[in-house]
Amino acid sequence: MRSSVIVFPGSNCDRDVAVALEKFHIKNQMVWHNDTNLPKTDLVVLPGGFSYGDYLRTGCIASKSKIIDDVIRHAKKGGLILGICNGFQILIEAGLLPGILLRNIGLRFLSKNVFLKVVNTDNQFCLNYKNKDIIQLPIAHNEGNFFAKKELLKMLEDNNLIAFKYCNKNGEIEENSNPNGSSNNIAGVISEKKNILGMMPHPERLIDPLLSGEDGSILFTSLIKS
Amino acid sequence: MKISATVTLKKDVLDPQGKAVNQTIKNMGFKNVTDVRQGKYFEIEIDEANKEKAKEIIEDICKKLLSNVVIEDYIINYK
Amino acid sequence: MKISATVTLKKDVLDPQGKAVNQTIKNMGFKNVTDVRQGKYFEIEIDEANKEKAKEIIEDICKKLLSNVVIEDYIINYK
Amino acid sequence: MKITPEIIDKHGIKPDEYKKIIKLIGKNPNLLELGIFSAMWNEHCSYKSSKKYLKTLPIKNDKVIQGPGENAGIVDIEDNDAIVFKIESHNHPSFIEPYQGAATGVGGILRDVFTMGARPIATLNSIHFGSHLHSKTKNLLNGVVLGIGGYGNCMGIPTIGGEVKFNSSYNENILVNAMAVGLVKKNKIFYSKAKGINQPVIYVGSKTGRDGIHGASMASNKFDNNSEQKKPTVQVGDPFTEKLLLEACLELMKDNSIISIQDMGAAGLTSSSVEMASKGNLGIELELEKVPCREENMTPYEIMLSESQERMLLILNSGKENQAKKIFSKWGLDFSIIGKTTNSKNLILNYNGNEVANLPLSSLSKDAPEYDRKWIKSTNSKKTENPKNFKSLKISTCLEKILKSPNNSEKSWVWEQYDHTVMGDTVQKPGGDSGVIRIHGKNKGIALTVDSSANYCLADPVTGAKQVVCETWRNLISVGSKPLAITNCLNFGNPEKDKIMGQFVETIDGISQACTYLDFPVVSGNVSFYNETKNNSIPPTPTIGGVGLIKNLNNMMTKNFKEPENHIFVIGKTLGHLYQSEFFREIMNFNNGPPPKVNLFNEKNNGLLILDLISKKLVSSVHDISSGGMLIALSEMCISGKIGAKIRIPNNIIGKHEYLFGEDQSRYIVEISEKNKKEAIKILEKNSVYYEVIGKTQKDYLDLEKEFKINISELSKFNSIWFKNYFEENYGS
Ligand SMILES: Nc1ncnc2c1ncn2[C@@H]1O[C@H](COP(=O)(O)OP(=O)(O)O)[C@@H](O)[C@H]1O
Ligand SMILES: [Mg+2]
Repeated sequence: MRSSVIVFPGSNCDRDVAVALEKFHIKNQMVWHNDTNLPKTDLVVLPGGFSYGDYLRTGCIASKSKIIDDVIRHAKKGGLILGICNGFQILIEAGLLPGILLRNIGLRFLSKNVFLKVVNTDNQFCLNYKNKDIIQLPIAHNEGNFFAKKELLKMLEDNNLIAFKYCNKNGEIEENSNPNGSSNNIAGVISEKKNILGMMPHPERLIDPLLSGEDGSILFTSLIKS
Repeated sequence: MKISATVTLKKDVLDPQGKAVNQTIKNMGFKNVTDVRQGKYFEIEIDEANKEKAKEIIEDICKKLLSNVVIEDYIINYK
Repeated sequence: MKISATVTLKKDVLDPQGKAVNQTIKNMGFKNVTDVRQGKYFEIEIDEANKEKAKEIIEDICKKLLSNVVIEDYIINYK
Repeated sequence: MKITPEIIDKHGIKPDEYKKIIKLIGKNPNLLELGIFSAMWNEHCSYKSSKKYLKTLPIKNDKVIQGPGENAGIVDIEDNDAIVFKIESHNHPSFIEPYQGAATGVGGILRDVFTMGARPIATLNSIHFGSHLHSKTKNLLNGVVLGIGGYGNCMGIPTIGGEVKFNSSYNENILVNAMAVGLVKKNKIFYSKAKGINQPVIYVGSKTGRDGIHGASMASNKFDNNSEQKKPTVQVGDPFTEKLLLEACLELMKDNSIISIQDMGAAGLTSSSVEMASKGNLGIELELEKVPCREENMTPYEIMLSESQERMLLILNSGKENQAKKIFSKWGLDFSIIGKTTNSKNLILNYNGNEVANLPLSSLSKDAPEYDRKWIKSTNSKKTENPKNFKSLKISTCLEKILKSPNNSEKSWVWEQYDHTVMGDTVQKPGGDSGVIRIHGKNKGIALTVDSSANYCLADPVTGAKQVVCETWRNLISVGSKPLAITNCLNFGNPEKDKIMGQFVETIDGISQACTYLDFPVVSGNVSFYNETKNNSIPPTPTIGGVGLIKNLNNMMTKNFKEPENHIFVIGKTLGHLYQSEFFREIMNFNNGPPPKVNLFNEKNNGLLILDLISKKLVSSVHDISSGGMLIALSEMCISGKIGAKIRIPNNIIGKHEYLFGEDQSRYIVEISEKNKKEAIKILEKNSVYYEVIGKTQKDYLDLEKEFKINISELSKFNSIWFKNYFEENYGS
């Protein structure tokens, strides 16, 4: 499997995710936002960070980058796209995923481990989560408050397009374990064709027992499962 | 020409910042403030003497960049 | 009564957001935009019929909360 | 323009200093030249009051690659890896504009680190505020934390440690000290010393604006006929540009284009150009109209004194300009050749073809004033007075009160606002005795901590300073690292007062003694004087940042209790020293008396022994005993491990309050399994280290025989509730 991590000015999890991809033997290339064409690739990753300093709206300026046209073409062809944190915000601004990410309800940046329920395992990113549907991953964001109007929420729920929801350690999806105010505790969504995943938590930060867990590894091993 | 634009969240979109500001204002003892919404304000310097043309350009910029039409409205103010 | 206020950075203060927005506008091909400054916009609903009184309250809130006078200016708009 | 005594005064230059200037340069300075002197000769840049004493600090051992005198200090961690680190203050700006002040403080210290070729891998901070009841405190705390997070998070560098303290003596003078740590290859370190004549001098980064043209700006305002607005003296940070600057600099550093590089920090273009040239014993000539400016009609005076952020000065090997320019334009940054090195040994500034300043560099650097200020010995608090009787106070009530106090509450409210896991190498998060960062791609790591003990230092600066160094050492030991070196930020009042100068002199003495004994050299630092308002000075507050090495991360240690039925040992002797303790302060409201004594022999002996136990895998958890004493330390181990403990207080002690809350130094609590007990005791006895076995871990309850039994989740609530409550009254603001 081949991947391309897009580097925007202000991306800062680009290296982290590249390390994770390579750890699971995915052949990765870094791609500069100003390039017009993606190299031959199966997976495009939009990494976390503060592209353009989060100025204007998070992900907005990056979504106007040159490379985005080709990322959209890749999406239309059914190619895989993973957006983590700022990458998720960019996907939304680029119109590849629905909804919007607002300021965290507490108006504070939040960096901590959260429990997540894997709601949909029927996509290339979550295949291996099947037997382990309550996982722990770190979040680190200021604007992760997923907001969707009623109709959209219903559409996402009805079509099973939600990948992860914030939950407590017993897997219960409740208000107290919603760190940022997201509608229906949504932490990650997938596109209708299930080839695009956007998520606020950082799987690439938990791929090593030394870092107190490996729940992130499962996402990467899912990717290479054929 | 200097033109300004304000971008605000649509009515039915949650505004966490405005809400928090409102709460703080109340805590500070200003009891009669009942609602606050927070938006963005832009002052744009444009090198275009024709007012109509300038207006068109700014409209375009508001639509394509400064606001996200899904959740935001914009207003352009000509001085 | 609805009153709005805009808070902007003082003239000589660096405005990183405005700078980035300006650059993006240029990159998008709008060549005649020469400068952008970004500020904050507040729409405040206040339960006070007396215009002068409302004005005073909003002034106070602007000074104490909405702006930091060291680096920012504010303007109150009465509709 | 005529230079009047008033203008000289507004530039902070004393009359005799002005005479010295004329003598050194053989002419009357013009306004620009005066401005340059004012920047270079002020306390902040010249260290004129502190130099004499800083020279006495121990700064070397076989691990030190670079000591004080460069942008940051460097220590060797083997395998061609080295760690670059420094701490710096941003106190005054943070009081005026907490968000921007703190943010630019972080930005500045990061530049000090990456200017040496290092990729920053962690930041820490020590922040001191006034009483939590003071009207400004909440807003300042909120703004400072948002600012530190705002900058560090955007840069993508984990903030993995720090401290937050409250004391009314900081009501009008908060402290914001930021530390940055970077990783560099030993053979790819960059320095600021210029070399070679006719080499191009390059300006890169953000444009120059009228930011932070300090006191001097008032003076210049006067001359401005159409002085419309008061010029801002607070800089606004742009972490996004700094991130680009970081990446661009590191990219350029991959080859050998750069001769020397220096960030523009305090006194901007002035101090950076002067430092580079004078270190290289060369001259430098700049064409100021080539400096990229943000505002129109900026004067040479403003250009030279601006403190705009996110800028760097480079000297390149001539011929490398184009290639370098390509890199900076790729990252969207300004790049301008603004001058060259010369053999004149002068600083020459031209503006549109006219010479506007010409000064011998030596007059700005090596001939700058150096004072031997008057000082008096501190009158150390004696054990004369005693607080009211406390023997009847219930231990459980005291424990609860201390755990709930602002100073002893756990600080996750703060550090959860800092991204502490970005870069994927954080192996020990904030909340432990030290943060630990893995060296990328390897199985070794570094431990990092910052500490201060202003209460002790005020009561007795020498002992207090020794204690802070020892506490840093202990925090590094507790996570299983070998302490390597420190950086220090010395926050004091007005050095022109003999009492304050005395505190400074004695603090340096204390740091020196401890660092010398522990072979724990000082490799970088910063002095911040004049932290006083209306004659109220802050207490002497040396902040120490320490770095330790863990060669094998499998041996890293944590403080959380691991499992029930293990033995709990206290290493080091408990004498029950309560003066200056949290117990006296929080419970008795009593602030007099001397701080606990520091015995450097015990400190070293106990510390090295703990390291030995850790490396032999004989202990399951380790925590040093510091402010609050043994019972607080125990509670913290229970809370973080979600495991209880059953403790028996020995009979033969002075008093249980003294025993449980005393702050005697050089002590640790360790958890040892039944299986390892014998072996551990053998080692302890062989090294004649004092120890006591005080009980065992157990499930769910902290149980102090004959006193109380409390559920760990309740204990945990006590400890975490304060920040939440403090901010909930004012939710989200
Ligand atoms: N308290 C101190 N102990 C040791 N070295 C110090 C101390 N204060 C300053 N220094 C050293 O003096 C030099 C100049 O410091 P400073 O002016 O703060 O650096 P910068 O110019 O990077 O801001 C640095 O090398 C610093 O490490
Ligand atoms: Mg420096």
